[in-house]
Amino acid sequence: MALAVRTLFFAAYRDLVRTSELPLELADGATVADLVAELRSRGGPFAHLPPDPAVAVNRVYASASQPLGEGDEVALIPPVAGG
Amino acid sequence: MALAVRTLFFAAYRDLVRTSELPLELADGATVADLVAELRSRGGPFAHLPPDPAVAVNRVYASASQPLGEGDEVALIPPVAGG
Amino acid sequence: MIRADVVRGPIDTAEVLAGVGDAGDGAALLFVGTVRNHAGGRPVDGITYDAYEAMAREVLRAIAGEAAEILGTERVAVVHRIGTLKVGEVSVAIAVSSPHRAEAYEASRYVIEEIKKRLPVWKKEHYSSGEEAWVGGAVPAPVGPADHR
Amino acid sequence: MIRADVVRGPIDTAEVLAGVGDAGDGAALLFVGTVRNHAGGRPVDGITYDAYEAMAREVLRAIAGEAAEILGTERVAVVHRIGTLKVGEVSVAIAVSSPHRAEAYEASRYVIEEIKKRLPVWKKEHYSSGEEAWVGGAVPAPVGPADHR
Repeated sequence: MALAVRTLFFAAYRDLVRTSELPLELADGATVADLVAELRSRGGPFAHLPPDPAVAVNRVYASASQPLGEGDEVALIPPVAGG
Repeated sequence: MALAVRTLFFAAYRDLVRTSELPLELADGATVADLVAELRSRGGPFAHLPPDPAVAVNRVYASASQPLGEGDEVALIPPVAGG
Repeated sequence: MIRADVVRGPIDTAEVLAGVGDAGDGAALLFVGTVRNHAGGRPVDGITYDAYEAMAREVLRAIAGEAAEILGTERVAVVHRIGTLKVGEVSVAIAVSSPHRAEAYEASRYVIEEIKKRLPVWKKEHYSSGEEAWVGGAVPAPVGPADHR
Repeated sequence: MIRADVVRGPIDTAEVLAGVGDAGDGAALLFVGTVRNHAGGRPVDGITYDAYEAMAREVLRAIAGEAAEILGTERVAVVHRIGTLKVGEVSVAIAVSSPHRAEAYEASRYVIEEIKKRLPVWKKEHYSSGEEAWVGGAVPAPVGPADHR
């Protein structure tokens, strides 16, 4: 079984990987940490993503161990600087 | 020797004694406490002034023991409620 | 640049705030005190503020100066209105501007707390019942401004 | 009555403040964040704010709701601007209104501190030298809004 998710990139991460969105297929039961590992394993600029970035799943901050679901919107969140 | 001062009344104190200003002659060396005692001894509404009100001498808050000088502007200050 | 005023007409809060602005700062804070429609459970129509005006100006200037020390900038403006105000009208506006928001909050709060403690201003509440009364407040301590810090 | 907006155009701070007003309150507080003309010792011409817009709206709404609990009233408005801003332009406005000034100060401060901690917004500084860089900030913790209290 496979799991399709949308991965979103913002600010410094978007500039790094040169895209704002990437569809990914992950193994069933994959977690946030698995997604990050999968991204980094693509090599090139993706290898420069941090190993434990802040991540939001469906617009809520998630821990690395959170399991992903079909169709989830997974955003890699660089250090924030609003205000 | 005598000492001439101006005494000012505001808000509830002015309503009480029915004047906003009163010239007073005090003995040389008189203090803030002496002035208050003198006022209260006049009787009538003046007797209802508190025995230890906040007092400003020349627009600066003063202690009861502060000596007064010729021409001082002495204000009896009811509890303040600005803002 | 420090502004400390006692005025008899309406206060333009936007103008008070604009007066402290500076392109080198990043944080500005405006406190606005207004006349409430109730006090101690009683409906209120308005308030008359009385003041020992000459002294109030001096005390307000001292408070603003002390706030500027907290703030680390001279960008402090405080305006207190006296006279008769209706419900919802602005009685006091305090604006501060600083590169540092922590100091902005601290300085702004300092000004309103010191006003309540030592500004020689009094208020008479006009109740909807037709009655009116002077409101009891704080008893100022017999010390110079510097000792208030 | 709680307002939480992410906008692309200029923020009218007076309008944000007016929106929270209430005749039953006595204290209103407006925080205004503006673009500074310097950062880390370097002259700055402007800032571009980027955002994860859908999430930013939700987080801002959550923060405003938490502030309303501190405040004890629903009279909270917070507006954050995104896009490219020049020096002196308003990036964020926070207005609160309460019968109690202590709560007003606490709630206002809460909103700006939480924005800095967890609002998914980023800024790229445009230096007068022509260079530009994303500004590093806070790493949001993986917890729900309720745990932020």
